[in-house]
Amino acid sequence: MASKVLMKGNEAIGEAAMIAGCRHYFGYPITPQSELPAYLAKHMPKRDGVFVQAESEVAAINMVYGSGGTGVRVMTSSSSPGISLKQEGISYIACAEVPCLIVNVVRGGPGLGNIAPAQSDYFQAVKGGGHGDYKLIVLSPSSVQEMADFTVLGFDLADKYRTPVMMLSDGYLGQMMEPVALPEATNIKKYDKPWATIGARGRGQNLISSIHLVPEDMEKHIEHLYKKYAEIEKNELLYEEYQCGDAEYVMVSYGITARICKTACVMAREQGIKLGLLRPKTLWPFPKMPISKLAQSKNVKGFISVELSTGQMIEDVRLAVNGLKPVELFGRTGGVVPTPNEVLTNVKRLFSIK
Amino acid sequence: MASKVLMKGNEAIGEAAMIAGCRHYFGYPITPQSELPAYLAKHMPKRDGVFVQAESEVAAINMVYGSGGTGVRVMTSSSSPGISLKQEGISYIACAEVPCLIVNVVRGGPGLGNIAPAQSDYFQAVKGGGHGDYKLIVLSPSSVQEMADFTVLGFDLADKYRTPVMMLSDGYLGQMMEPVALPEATNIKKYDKPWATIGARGRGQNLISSIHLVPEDMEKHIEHLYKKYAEIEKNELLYEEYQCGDAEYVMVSYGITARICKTACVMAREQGIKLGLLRPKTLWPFPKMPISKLAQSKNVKGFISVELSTGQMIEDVRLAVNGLKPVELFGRTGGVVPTPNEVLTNVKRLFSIK
Amino acid sequence: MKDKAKILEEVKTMKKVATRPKCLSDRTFHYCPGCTHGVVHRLVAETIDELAIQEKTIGVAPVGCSVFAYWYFNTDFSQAAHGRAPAVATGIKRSVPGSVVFTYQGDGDLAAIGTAEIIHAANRGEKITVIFINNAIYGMTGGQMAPTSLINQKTQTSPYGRDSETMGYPIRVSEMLSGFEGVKYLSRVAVDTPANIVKAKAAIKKAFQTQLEGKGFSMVEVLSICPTDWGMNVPDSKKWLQENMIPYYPLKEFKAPKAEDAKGGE
Amino acid sequence: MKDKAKILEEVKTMKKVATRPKCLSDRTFHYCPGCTHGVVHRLVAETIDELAIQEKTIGVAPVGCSVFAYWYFNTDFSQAAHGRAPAVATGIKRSVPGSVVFTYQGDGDLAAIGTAEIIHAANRGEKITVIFINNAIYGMTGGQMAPTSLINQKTQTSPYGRDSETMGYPIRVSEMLSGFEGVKYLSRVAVDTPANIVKAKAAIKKAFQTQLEGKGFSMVEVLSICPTDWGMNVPDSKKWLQENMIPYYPLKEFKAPKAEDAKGGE
Amino acid sequence: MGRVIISEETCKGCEACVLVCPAKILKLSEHLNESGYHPVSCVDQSKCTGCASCYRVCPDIVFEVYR
Amino acid sequence: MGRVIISEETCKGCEACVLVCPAKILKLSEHLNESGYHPVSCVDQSKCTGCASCYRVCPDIVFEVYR
Amino acid sequence: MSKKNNKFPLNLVIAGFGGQGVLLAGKLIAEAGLHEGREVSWIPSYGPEMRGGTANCTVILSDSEIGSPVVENPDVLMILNRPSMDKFLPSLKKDGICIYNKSIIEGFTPRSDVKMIAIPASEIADKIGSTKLLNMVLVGSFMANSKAFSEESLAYALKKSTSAKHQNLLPLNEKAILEGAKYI
Amino acid sequence: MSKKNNKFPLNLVIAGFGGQGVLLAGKLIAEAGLHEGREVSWIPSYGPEMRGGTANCTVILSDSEIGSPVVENPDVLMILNRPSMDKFLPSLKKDGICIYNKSIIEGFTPRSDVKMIAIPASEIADKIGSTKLLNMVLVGSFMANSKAFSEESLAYALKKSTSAKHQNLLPLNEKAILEGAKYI
Ligand SMILES: Cc1ncc(C[n+]2csc(CCOP(=O)(O)OP(=O)(O)O)c2C)c(N)n1
Ligand SMILES: Cc1ncc(C[n+]2csc(CCOP(=O)(O)OP(=O)(O)O)c2C)c(N)n1
Ligand code: SF4
Ligand code: SF4
Ligand code: SF4
Ligand code: SF4
Repeated sequence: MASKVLMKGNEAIGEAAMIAGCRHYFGYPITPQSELPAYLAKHMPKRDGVFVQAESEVAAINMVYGSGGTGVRVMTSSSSPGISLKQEGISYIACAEVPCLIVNVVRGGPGLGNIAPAQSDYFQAVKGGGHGDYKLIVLSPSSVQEMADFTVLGFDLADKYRTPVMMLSDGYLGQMMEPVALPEATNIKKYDKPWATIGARGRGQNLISSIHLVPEDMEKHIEHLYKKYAEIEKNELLYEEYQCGDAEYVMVSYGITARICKTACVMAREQGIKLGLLRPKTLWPFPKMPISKLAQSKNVKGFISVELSTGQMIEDVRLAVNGLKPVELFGRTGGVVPTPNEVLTNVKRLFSIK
Repeated sequence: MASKVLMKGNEAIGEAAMIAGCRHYFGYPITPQSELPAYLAKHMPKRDGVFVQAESEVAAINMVYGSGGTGVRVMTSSSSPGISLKQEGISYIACAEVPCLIVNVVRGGPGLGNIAPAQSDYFQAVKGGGHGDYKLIVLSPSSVQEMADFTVLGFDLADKYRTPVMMLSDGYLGQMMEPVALPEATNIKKYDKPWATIGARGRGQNLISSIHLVPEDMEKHIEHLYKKYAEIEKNELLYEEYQCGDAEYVMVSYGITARICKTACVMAREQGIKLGLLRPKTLWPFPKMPISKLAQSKNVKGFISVELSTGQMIEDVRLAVNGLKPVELFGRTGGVVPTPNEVLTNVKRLFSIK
Repeated sequence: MKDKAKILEEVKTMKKVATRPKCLSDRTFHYCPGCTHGVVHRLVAETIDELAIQEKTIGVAPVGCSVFAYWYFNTDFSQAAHGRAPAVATGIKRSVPGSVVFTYQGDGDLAAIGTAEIIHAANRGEKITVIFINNAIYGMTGGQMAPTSLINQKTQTSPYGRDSETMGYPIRVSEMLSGFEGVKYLSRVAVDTPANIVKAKAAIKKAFQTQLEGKGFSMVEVLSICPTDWGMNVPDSKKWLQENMIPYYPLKEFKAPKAEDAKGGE
Repeated sequence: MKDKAKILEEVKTMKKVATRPKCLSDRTFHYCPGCTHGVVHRLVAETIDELAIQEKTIGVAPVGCSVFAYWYFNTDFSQAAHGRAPAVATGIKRSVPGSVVFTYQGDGDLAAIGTAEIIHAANRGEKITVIFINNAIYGMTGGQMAPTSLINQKTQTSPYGRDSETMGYPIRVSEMLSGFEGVKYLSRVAVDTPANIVKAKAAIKKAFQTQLEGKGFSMVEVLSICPTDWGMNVPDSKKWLQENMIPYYPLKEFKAPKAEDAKGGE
Repeated sequence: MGRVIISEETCKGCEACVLVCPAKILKLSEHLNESGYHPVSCVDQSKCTGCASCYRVCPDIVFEVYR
Repeated sequence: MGRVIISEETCKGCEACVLVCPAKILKLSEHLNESGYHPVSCVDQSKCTGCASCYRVCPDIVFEVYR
Repeated sequence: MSKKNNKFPLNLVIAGFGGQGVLLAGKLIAEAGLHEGREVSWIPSYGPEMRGGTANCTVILSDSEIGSPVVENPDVLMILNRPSMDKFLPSLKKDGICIYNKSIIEGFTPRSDVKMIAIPASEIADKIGSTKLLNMVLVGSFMANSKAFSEESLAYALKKSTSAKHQNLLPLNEKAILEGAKYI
Repeated sequence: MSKKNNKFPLNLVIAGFGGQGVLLAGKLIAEAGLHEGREVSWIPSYGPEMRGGTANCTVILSDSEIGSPVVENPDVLMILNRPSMDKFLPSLKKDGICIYNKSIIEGFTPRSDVKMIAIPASEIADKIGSTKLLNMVLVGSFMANSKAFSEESLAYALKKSTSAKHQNLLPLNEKAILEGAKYI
């Protein structure tokens, strides 16, 4: 194991991206992700990479569309308002099957909001903030280590399925420092991309496009996409269960919040409360079956979705639980982050646990 | 009753908007909604109104933000890719509580897709395509008449709650012609807007803003928004039940698709199948309770969400049914519109009805 | 029929002086009768043939009547979002530096929604070639006002004519871009007459050559007609172009590598 | 303390020649030490006072260090999305034609993400006034390269200095906008010295007057310093502005209503 | 001395070529092609100069010109 | 003949005024204000010309100038 | 309100190239139907190109609320070009009517279980004065065959749909309609 | 790996104006902790303005996996200005330590159930050569009071966090640390 280095989450993404072979970044400044472009602006040139500060988020995502279409590993990053601006481009990218990594270091919204950590872009990432029928693979790291690991994973999944991947992080994970064991460059997979638009070079035309004028053709293409999505759901689900074995109450929580919940779990056990945590690492695909299984278990009396929003992921939890057990929400929003104690207190309140 | 005129849906919106007192339109051309700006470009000047073709959808939605902030009735319209571009602006507008009407004449997506009718922007409209915690009131007309009526309703709700309203239409409704009884100008309500930024005129500063730097302040503001949303859910739900009284199978369907389902209902009855239809007229608030009630009824054996997508509204149907009865999907996508016969055939297939 | 056979016999001994460029597919253009998109397609294709760059060219067409350009050009292609072709082209060129990348954009596309993208690609001196079709209107969406529509021009969204007081003035894009140092070739041409078409071809070729030589950004603005949305027949359209567009949008070579070496452009 | 009392006594018989404008609130600016946003705020406020338009003025501040401008100006305000102030101002002005609307935008805001909005507002001749703070950097987000950053300038995103080959050239916004007919007043000033500040004030006043007279679009580009993100103290910052920015961005009145009547601008 | 080969089915009858032919030998036909247009035809090939003006202005590459 | 009233607590010690005062009577104080800056002070009001240069360059409107 | 019953709902599809007046023909029929107090709906479908592409529209005339404005098997077809014939003829209801422009539609296999009405519409239109009148010829035939509305209602619809400055063309249009009405 | 046990997890909040070096102080402590093999986390929080606003960070040093990086009741506070004192002092754990810069913090009510360590840090820093060394003085005191890591580890962290061209400033920094370490 390589020795650990103390890094900010944003920087860990940058370093891991380069290790994963990414040499193309297109982005536009916004807090709280600015350390990522700053890191890449500094290090890309040393590795013959391309760092372009685009004129806007809209331009950046369309540069990614062009670049990813040539088969190189490419990424962009932004934070909430900037990600909203990218929605048209993301919809195009999903439709045209351009592999790429899109990082959202989520901040408090709606509107300009603030620069504190939030998880209120869940719907946008998971249900589709852009128009039309499509899905993104959505990865949710919960430590600086995972910021690095999921970056590598993201590029891999993007190439494997020819699909855009979003990393849904937040202001805390982006800005905090923790020790990281950087991924090994030798473990990086490479993929053939015979579809890339790099000049025809004697073969027939390659085309990156999202127009299908005849509805039946469009439907066929969407069916193709959804077959791929079904594969991804089957193969790529990631989640972690913590103290769920005998749990009477299960929190579902991701990202920075899951860490707070973990501490709350420990505190709960000290008080004799059987509290567990299910942490999705992939938000799409969502751990529907694992939650459904827990819902069917006799121990479990109820679920609590703990999120930094007014309640977004809770809909997916409810869909998974499907009425078998009560599902409650503990959410803080607008950039407010609860303490472990506050989480526990609210779990107890919601289920009248003494 | 005024005599009916044959109009396109897009034109009906335009005429109704002017009747509702709207004198400000900011938009950018896109098929299949172009008849609306063309209509307004022609008629606004005659009524001393302002028609501005903006340089882009992004500019248009921000003009709406400025204009609506002054208290005038203002609207914009676009179609799927253009609505994606407006997501940042919509999030700002929701946060800053700017009343306005946003029309999405949905077309086949994702990507550039095509210009045929679709309902695949449901998630974007109802869950929030923009960043952060917010809601839009989402109206779903199902005839040219309702295109007119819901335009008036939309302006009213926007002013009443100081909130953006989206009309989620589709390529068929926008382009089709039907006879319309235009709304009466005398029935239009007016609202005081002491918060409008029209120059201080001796009072203190008015401010239209969406920044709340301190997370606790932001959270308080979001709570304020959600209290308002709760009011809206209580007061403004609209839906129609058709042959649901004794129905064994209930289709949930909106917009143009609901009309096709209605014909399918009639055909079903002819075959002795007790098929009913629940048609949401407001997609947010969603008719959760009515569906839940039907789910609890002994007659009802199952639900079918019929939509022009790979399945978006079905999640809200499932959340309402909450596991009590099976919920199936019949969806066509990419601009393909099913015939009534096809709907019926698939309902029978999904529930093995002979 | 007999005639045809005779001619086919006669030409066997003659030299073919003009025929479909190799770089174009056999597909019939979907454009309206008389629409000059077809002419410009042909000029670009001839250029690609003559420079022998078909195998390393990647075209980028955003939305507009020419969104299906990829049906016609036998090169790799990327279909871009409305207005964003210069950004997409930037992404491509930065990833495949040895390639030749061109965008093919309408005036609604380039001068309205895509304003920021064209300006910044030009300013960065991206080594791409932009073919900019100025037909003073939005074609594909059925004839709305473009930033380049002339004063008093009637369109779907300026039914009483473009009024400078509320809708502003027609934007002279080439003049606006000529000030940027990253722009190395820039020319405005028209495709109304055979003579102008010959000049247009020369300009397009110079633009591609500028890219091939790695100099910087190159663009050709092509004054074009849209008979359908102008509501005129083809002869009238050409006359309208000559009498109204050319006076406001003078034909001119704004910048060329040679001149630039000497003086830094105009 | 004793001193202070004495002075307070002495000034009772004197004339107050310079004091906080009425249009500004009492709140202390949140800007960094030496940041000239404060100076420009004051100049705008003085102008509003002198023209007696406080009660009909609506300010628009997009994101940037000055996003909280509404804390300071005792006028109605709208806080706009990044880059979109000219669109927001258009919406306001078209809805309240009798009002005075100004935007206050940084160079990242106006010259990058907001390129299309500023160009089209200018071209439409929107009757608004734009205060454009050119400090050659993104301030609020911690010092990234702006379109106006100078060649070789080191920033967070050009750590080895701005390289024209890959990042393009600093954009001269006023020069670019001066060609638009809708633009009626346009000037570039600096706020480095008392003399230049006096000139800046005059320009800002003319810009507002242009709007009041209903002539069209007006803008003042203000060369400013950002000591924090430039990583310099205030004296060095002013020197840097004088030695590097002014030569590239010459101070100049590009357009003024009078001149325009005679000759149509420069 | 020239000859033109006209691909009737691709012609959209826009008259651009008719307008510019210096020999004035191009005319729209009476009959319609499959797309419903009156296609152009050359009424006197012997007068063709092979100048290729028709080829140049034709948006649909209807002509092949020989000299 | 002038006088300046300095609002110490709003001063951020940027020295802009010190730089431009023609009478050279402005200096940063030794002590810190509540915001942690060394505020400017006028060391000799009798030399003040009342030119208001300090007022002009001060971003924080620390000065009131009398004449 | 004249109710000619059992003819309704009457579902019609009109198809041809863009620019042939397909959409206007449908609109006239819908207006005429509305004038007689019917529920009507008109729904277009066309490609992105303004001309040269295909365009079609569906018109429903009904005595009761119209559910689906989309029709699988129309009662009547009005076909203006060859590709549309290939595309729509198979969908026509048994015993339905297919009115078509035989001037440019040739070489297809007609159906024997429907009524095929071949009209040299382009020629007729040219003769009256303009190829553009083609659609009116077919509308005339539709009126005569379907008896869905009276001549007066159609005349009213035509007048209403014609802009002030083109009112002088009304007689030519009416002539074309009457010529077409001869084909039953 | 030296484990000084039961001291850990140690939760620290550092707060002051932006520009006072709050974040760097925290980073040094985290690096020093990492150097001794601890799990560490560092999390900042600041306003939009670069200077003049408030900035604070939370550092955790622990012997096991760190769950929540957010801390409600820190074990140690390091306070650089008056507003931060008002904001954070109430949150300090009973028997915790509050190290603060008394040079500019006056007139607040100290708590009696915690250890208050008042340091004339600005003066000390000025004396050593630069007001900027203020944060180092406090870090020194933290080291001495918490015994969370050795002097060597801190020196290592300092060296690692100092860019090549500022290595010459190391001695001054170390001096400030040692001065601060006198306050226990
Ligand atoms: C985001 C977005 N907005 C609007 C449209 C609709 N649209 C398609 S093409 C076009 C403009 C066409 O005009 P122009 O660029 O001048 O090209 P032309 O068709 O005239 O060749 C528009 C507005 C779209 N496809 N996407
Ligand atoms: C859509 C969006 N993108 C990015 C940002 C982040 N952002 C805030 S201000 C700013 C630029 C600030 O620079 P400038 O406009 O030059 O103003 P200054 O701060 O220098 O006064 C940026 C990129 C944002 N808030 N919204
Ligand atoms: S609409 Fe205009 S630009 Fe488009 S193909 Fe037709 S004539 Fe050409
Ligand atoms: S080549 Fe010249 S002369 Fe011959 S047909 Fe064409 S235009 Fe006429
Ligand atoms: S008014 Fe002039 S002389 Fe007096 S302190 Fe200010 S700058 Fe100095
Ligand atoms: S210019 Fe203002 S803030 Fe700066 S030192 Fe002088 S008084 Fe203080």
